[in-house]
Amino acid sequence: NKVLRVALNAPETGFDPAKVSDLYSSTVTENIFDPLVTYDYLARPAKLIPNTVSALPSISADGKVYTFRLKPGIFFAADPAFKGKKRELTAADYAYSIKRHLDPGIHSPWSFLVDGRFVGGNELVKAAGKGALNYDAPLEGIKVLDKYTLQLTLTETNFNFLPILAMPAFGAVAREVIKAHRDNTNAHPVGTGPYLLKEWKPGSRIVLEANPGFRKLVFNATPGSDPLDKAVVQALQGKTLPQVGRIEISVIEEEQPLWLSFLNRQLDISGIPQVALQSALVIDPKNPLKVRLAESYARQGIQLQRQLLPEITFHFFNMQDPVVGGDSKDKIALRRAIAMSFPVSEAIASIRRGQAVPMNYIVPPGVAGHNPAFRGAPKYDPAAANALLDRFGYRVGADGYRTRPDGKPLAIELACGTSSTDKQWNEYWQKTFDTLKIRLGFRQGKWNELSKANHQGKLQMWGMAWGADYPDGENFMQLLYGRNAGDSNAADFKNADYDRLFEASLKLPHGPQRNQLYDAMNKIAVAQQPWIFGDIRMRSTLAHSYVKGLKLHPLLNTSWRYLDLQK
Amino acid sequence: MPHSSPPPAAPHPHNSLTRIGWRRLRRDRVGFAALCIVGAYLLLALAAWSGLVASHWQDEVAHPYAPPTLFAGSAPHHLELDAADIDAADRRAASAAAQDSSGATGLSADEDPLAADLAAAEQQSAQYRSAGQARADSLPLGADQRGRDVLQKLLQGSATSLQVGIAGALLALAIGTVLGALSGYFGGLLDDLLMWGYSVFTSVPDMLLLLAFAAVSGRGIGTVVLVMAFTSWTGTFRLMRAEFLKHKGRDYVRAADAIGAGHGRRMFHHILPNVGHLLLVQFSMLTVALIKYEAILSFLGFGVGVTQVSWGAMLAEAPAELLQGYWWQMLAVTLCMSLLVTAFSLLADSLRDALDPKVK
Amino acid sequence: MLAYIVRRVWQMVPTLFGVMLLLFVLFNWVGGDPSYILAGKNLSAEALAGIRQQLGLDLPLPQQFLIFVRQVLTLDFGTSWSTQQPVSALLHSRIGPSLLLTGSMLLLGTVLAIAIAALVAYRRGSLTDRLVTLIATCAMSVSALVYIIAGQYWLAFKGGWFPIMGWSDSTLDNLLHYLPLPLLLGVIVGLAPDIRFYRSCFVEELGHDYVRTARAKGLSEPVIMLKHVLRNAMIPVVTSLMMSLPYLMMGAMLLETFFGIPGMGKEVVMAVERSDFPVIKAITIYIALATMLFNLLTDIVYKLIDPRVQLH
Amino acid sequence: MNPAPPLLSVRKLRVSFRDEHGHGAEAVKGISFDIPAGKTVALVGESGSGKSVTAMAITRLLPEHGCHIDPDSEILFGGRNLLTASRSELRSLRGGDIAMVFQEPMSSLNPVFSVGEQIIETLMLHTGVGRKAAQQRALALMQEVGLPAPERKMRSYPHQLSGGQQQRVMIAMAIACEPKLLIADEPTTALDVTIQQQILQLLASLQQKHGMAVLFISHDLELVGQFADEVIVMHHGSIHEHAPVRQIFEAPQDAYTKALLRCRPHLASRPAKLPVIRDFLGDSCYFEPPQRQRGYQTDDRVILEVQGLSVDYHSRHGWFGHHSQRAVDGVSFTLMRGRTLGIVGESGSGKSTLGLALIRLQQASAGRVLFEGEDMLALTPRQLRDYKRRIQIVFQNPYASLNPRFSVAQILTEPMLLHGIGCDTAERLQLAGDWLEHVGLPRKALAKYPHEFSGGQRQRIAIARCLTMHPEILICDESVSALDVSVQAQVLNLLQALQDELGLSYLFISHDLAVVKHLSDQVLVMQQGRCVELADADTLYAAPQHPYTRQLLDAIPQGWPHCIRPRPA
Ligand SMILES: Nc1ncnc2c1ncn2[C@@H]1O[C@H](COP(=O)(O)OP(=O)(O)OP(=O)(O)O)[C@@H](O)[C@H]1O
Ligand SMILES: Nc1ncnc2c1ncn2[C@@H]1O[C@H](COP(=O)(O)OP(=O)(O)OP(=O)(O)O)[C@@H](O)[C@H]1O
Ligand SMILES: [Mg+2]
Ligand SMILES: [Mg+2]
Repeated sequence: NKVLRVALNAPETGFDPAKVSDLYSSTVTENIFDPLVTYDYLARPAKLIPNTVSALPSISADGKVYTFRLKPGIFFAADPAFKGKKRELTAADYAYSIKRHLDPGIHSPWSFLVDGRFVGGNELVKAAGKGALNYDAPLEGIKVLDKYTLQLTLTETNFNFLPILAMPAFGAVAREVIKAHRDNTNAHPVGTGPYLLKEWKPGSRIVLEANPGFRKLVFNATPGSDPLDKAVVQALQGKTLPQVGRIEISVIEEEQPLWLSFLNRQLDISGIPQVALQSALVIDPKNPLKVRLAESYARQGIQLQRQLLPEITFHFFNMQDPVVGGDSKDKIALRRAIAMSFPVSEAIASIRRGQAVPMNYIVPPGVAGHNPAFRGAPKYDPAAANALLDRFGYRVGADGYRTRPDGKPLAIELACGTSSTDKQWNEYWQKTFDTLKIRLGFRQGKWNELSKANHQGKLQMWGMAWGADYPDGENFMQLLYGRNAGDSNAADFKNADYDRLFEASLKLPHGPQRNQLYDAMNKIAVAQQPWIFGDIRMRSTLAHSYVKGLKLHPLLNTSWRYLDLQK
Repeated sequence: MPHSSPPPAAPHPHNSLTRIGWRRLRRDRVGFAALCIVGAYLLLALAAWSGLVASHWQDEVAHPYAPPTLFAGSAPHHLELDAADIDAADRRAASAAAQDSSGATGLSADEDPLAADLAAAEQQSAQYRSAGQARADSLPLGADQRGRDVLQKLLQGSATSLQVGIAGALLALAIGTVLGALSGYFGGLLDDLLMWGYSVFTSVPDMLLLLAFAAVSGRGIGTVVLVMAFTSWTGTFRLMRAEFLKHKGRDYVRAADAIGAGHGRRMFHHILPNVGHLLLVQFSMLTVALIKYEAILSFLGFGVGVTQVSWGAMLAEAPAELLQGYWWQMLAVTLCMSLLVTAFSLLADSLRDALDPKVK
Repeated sequence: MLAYIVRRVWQMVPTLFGVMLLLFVLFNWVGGDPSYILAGKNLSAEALAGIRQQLGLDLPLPQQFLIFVRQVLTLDFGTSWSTQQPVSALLHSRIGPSLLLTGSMLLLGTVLAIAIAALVAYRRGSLTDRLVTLIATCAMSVSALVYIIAGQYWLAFKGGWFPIMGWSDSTLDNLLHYLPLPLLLGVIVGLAPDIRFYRSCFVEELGHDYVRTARAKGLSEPVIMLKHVLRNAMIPVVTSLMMSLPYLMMGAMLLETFFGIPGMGKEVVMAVERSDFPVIKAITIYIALATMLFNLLTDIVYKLIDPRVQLH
Repeated sequence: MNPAPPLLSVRKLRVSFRDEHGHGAEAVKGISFDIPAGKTVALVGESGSGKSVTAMAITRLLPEHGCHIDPDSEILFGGRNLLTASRSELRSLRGGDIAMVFQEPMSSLNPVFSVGEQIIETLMLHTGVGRKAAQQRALALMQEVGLPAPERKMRSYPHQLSGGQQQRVMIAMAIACEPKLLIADEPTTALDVTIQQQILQLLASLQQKHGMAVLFISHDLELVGQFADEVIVMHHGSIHEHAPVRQIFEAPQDAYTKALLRCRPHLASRPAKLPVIRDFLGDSCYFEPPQRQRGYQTDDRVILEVQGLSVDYHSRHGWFGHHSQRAVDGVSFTLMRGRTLGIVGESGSGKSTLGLALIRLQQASAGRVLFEGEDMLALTPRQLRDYKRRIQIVFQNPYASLNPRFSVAQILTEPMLLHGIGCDTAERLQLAGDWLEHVGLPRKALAKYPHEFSGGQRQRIAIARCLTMHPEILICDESVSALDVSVQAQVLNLLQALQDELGLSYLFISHDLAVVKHLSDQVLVMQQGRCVELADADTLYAAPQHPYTRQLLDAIPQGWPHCIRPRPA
């Protein structure tokens, strides 16, 4: 029996797909539950393929009706709730699983992806009030045509609907199981996926075992030109998946034990912690992203794989704030001056060790809609920034700090976390504001506290990261959409032009036409400067030589089911 | 009344324990050396605090992680990138992309509301430009991640840490001693009440208390001192309570009662010197613990801010540095702290001996 | 004695009440709003309100407090807000490793500290004494973090004498395999201050005349130190020992995170981080109970150690 | 003479203590003497003359800090030099071959072990018997030294015993292993005369049985006369005279010895002022002062009236056991202003307890204590404060009652400070120095700490402390028991002078019946917590009514030549 040992960097919370939203939990649920569609392991850019359906759904001409045909003969893993019987996966299970995200009694963190999306959904939710959803009431938008056929009807065309359904959150659960473990669904994930949960010690250890009843799945792919693909195919071709019988996942939050455990072969796959980057990688100063594995590791046959994360980091201004917010030129100048003085490149060099690129466009590389040529970040030029502030009447007072144009003192508060990395960033922020001669205060707090304060409009500046839920620009562009103010639009940015463009973009599929709209929106964001663009990180993953079949995927969290160990 | 005899030739000095203690301390070579070291630290801290030395600790005077001069050869030399490398790579990527792209490449001047002002600002920016100064390749004690001088940080940090450690320890000790004395000495209802407070206080997780203190008094060094004092008085309290419980029944305390000494006098004049040795040890240990505790507070975000530096904050950087082989900052802090702590503890021991009449 | 114990046990009620009140006030004031975590990326007002309702956070505060009281009375704290696992099961699985680690640390540390302290106190002023005190103070001044990092790197990784981290289900395996290194490091970290403290207590007692009597009886020095002097010096020793007992439950947070030991220390930090009030409540109440119990025990032990101590 | 080498010989023993400035002060100045096996050698001399230091030097128990034994000194025990013996050698000798009774038993017992345990420990260590047997033996020993209810006392802790009982525990511990040499430092100061005699008998029988030699340190010349074979007289750290007991008492050679013998208070006479050594030294010739008349007079004013005072001790045994003992049982008496009430009685009869209860350091369970008509027991702590200065007690264990971290100067000036006596520190220091001199201590003692004094010196410091406050009533609990006759006389004269001048009243607790007779107007005899007889001193001594009183008076040591054991001619 092959045992794969991996680690999570932070504690998970549970395994009910309708209840968890953190990356670490999803990593596990992805291997237990089967969504209707999934991604091809090897294809880049990521390509959707059928998972429990026999083919990709047929979509009506207006793009609103999706019809899925399930493969028969897929069974749930055994559970006492099934009373010893084999339980087959049916269309009703998917209907139930999707409806759970609508259920106001469950508070699914993903409800924003389905709210108002299905015909009749809103009414059903309203009828439930604050109680539980009536799952048995007929719903036009989510219809079970027969045992194996599911029909989803959308209120509006949506080009991202299939990628959403590929998320682990939309894997199928069995209603009996949920009912049987009503109080503790997080600990009893029962799905049709390749693995089942064997053991769970919250926050410390998770053990998965291959699902013995998993449908027969044989790896079959034709490799492209990529040598990596070839290696994967060579290792896996014709083998039944999964090959690894047991996966032991430990939660290791500290970098040192994680790294040493990997080097000591107590872990089979691991990322490279910040602190080990320089010793593990040989970085080319001409092109910091061009790296190779350090000689000593390469000699051991350790494999290195890299991937730019579909993620952006940025700092936003509270656009409703009387000091930093607002559309007037002096306010824009203030924001611009700060943006011009923040040494992103220096921070990348020092904190990220060069393993990131400056962010220049709201949509990151690897996500549909990205424009690699666009330079959205202003040139780093603190001297000019100072002169700019002078021009707009932010005069340096007797105490050496600038005042507002109306003579009132100028002080800006930056919200931040409390980790040591936060501290490193803060040092750059302090430097930024020092060169601008603006008083800076830090408001440190736990994430949820800051989030709440921001919700109440009490923050002035804060940094955030946003990772792709699905590989489409819309997922990012909506971050500045006026209607999302106070929700995902943390900056409370309200710009009529932007909103108009965004709404127009929704009606378009990915393509040059939409890209033009995105460019225009990016220009607005750059001109108005609600954000200061941060960086986009590069992830490096290492695996020992005996791990076969590994290829990082931009959207799948894990490749465990495709791995083979040849010790 | 007996008639007093004529006054003796030389009046006897009033030999209080403090005076004798001081005399003995001066005689004890180890103790006196320790005292000098502690004194030197205090002076340095004072100098750093008033800006006489190390006021420019925040300047980036060397390359990131520049090694100590003596070990320049043997230090690990990792490639340290700088902003120019990143910029160059970024420019290269952009120009490559612009060639085969139809999309926009950025904000043009007419789209930018600030374009005119920016252009003008660029003209006027000369006064703000400063020539980048050359960065050193090595420093006496090396440099940190941002190229700041570890020596300067160390000096500046000693001011903060001493202030935090000593003030915090004194405050904690004062609270713990007074409450513990009251509790142990009087017993009864007062004891019950104080024990109640103690139990309540110790049961609530420190993290919550920290958050609460931070919420009340904001963040900063004052808060750090308060937080540390208010979370670490409990040990002293418990200890003093036990000692007072033990001593209050002793004959010498009863004798003090008999001569009419009030409760306060019995507690603080009679019993306290007899349990003072514990306080001394407690003080030296608490100071050390608080200096170290400050590191954890820094770590949790309650410590000193980025405009200040402390030994704790420097130590908090150690884990990341050590794994990369940059040992100098940690070693410098540890040595510096060890010296102080050792001197401090030896001083406490010597003081303890000096104040014990049974030892000569 | 019995009456005293009964009275003290009764006093636990107001203490517990105080703990609850303080905790409740603190949490509601600075504990953070869990709904912002549970809502994930969906921060719409309705979603937040719904979660708050589900957690009972929308109830009036007095009513929330009453629920808390009921939970304490039944010692059933419901389920964790972040993982929805029953709190009791969570703590149950955490307490074992914590006790194993900190318990053995305390035991070993105390025995060693007392032995060494007795030795140096007896040899007071000698080279051994100076040396041990010096080493202890130097050792004391090094941060625990450094010990752990260096220990893990050199002893486990480079030396290969210990596993780098991990924990198993079998106690024996833990004891033989996973425990030694964290235990060693924990003891080293805690030893130095203890030695200094105990030494001071011993030295103080050595000045008393009864030591002379014991010598006159012909007792050997170790017996004098460990029987006569120790018992007299025991009050501060027991105090500092008993004080650390309730924290046994808390465990050693750093050691746990670095060595992957699923103990309570990690749990507390995680709970505060996630604003997981039920878990915080449970841990606090258990610690409060332990604190009070050990307070009582300490006072009784005082009496047992020193017959002159009067309990009232 | 005896050709066999002596059991112990001390040669040129010099001991010095370093003071604050590192100067040595010699406490023992090169003394030499022998102790033959089976013999009793008595060490007498002035308080502070170095007796205890000599005793402790023999067992090498002097404090390690600040104490220096001259390297030329030799202490040979059975041929071995103890001063150069290794630790383990010493250890095997101590307790087994050489046993010691310390001068201040109250401080010398380990407070946290039951006394039984402490005796058993010695037994098990040196005789190798099992615990059971040791227990039996300990019980027997406690019985032999006259402890009442030994089973219960075995389980008691030192602080639960009276001073005399603690002393007997010390003795039991010392003789437990039948040592070859017993060093007894003032072993009977806290014992009433009947017990005193019993203990001496016991020691004598041990000497006979095992040939035990005894170094008997005492200031009680009568006892020495009864018990010793040879006597060494020490003064200022050197030996003034060393001779067989007969010669000392019948033909003393040394002037100091002669003077010392003449200072003895006599039961028969009561001079207005007791003679002190100085009276006999030098050329001045001593004239017997007139006799003093004692007894309450009809015109005396009552200052303290005690009515039916009872005190109970509660002690717990185990978890639930409870034991209470009535230590003082319905005692009533009156004390007149300017008069002295002597309290004598069995050791453990509740005398100290009575004293403590009077000033409310011990809770009384019944009775009234009227101080000028005001019931002291009913006062609130605040009201009591005004009375505190006026009634003072000298504790039986002076050492424990002195704060170890206070210098004598602090100890003496503190009460003055508290009660506003003297206007500034300098004056208070001056007064303190005066008081020290009055009790026969040098002024430079002000700078020292309690542990640097001999037993008798500490007693005097404790007395001086009380006197600084000018109390109206002074309770003296065995306050002169550790003083040699001359110093004792000096202190008694001082007390008398104060009484005559300022009308002080004394409650004088003592076992020394001669001293009590000398000082008291009335005498109260206590037994088992009860007052068995209360009468004017002269009446009581002349015609004791109660059988216990008679027994006491009969047991008064008669001194030379009334021997306690058959003496070889
Ligand atoms: N630890 C000490 N440090 C300094 N001086 C001391 C110490 N112990 C005793 N002395 C001094 O040594 C001298 C002799 O003391 P010692 O105890 O032998 O007297 P003693 O003859 O036993 O008197 P007493 O009859 O009063 O007990 C005294 O003057 C005393 O002050
Ligand atoms: N703290 C205590 N707890 C219990 N019993 C005690 C305590 N103190 C004294 N006793 C007992 O009370 C009785 C009287 O003791 P007290 O000390 O008053 O005797 P005393 O007359 O002063 O004897 P001595 O002449 O031996 O000093 C003794 O039997 C003693 O054992
Ligand atoms: Mg003596
Ligand atoms: Mg007595």
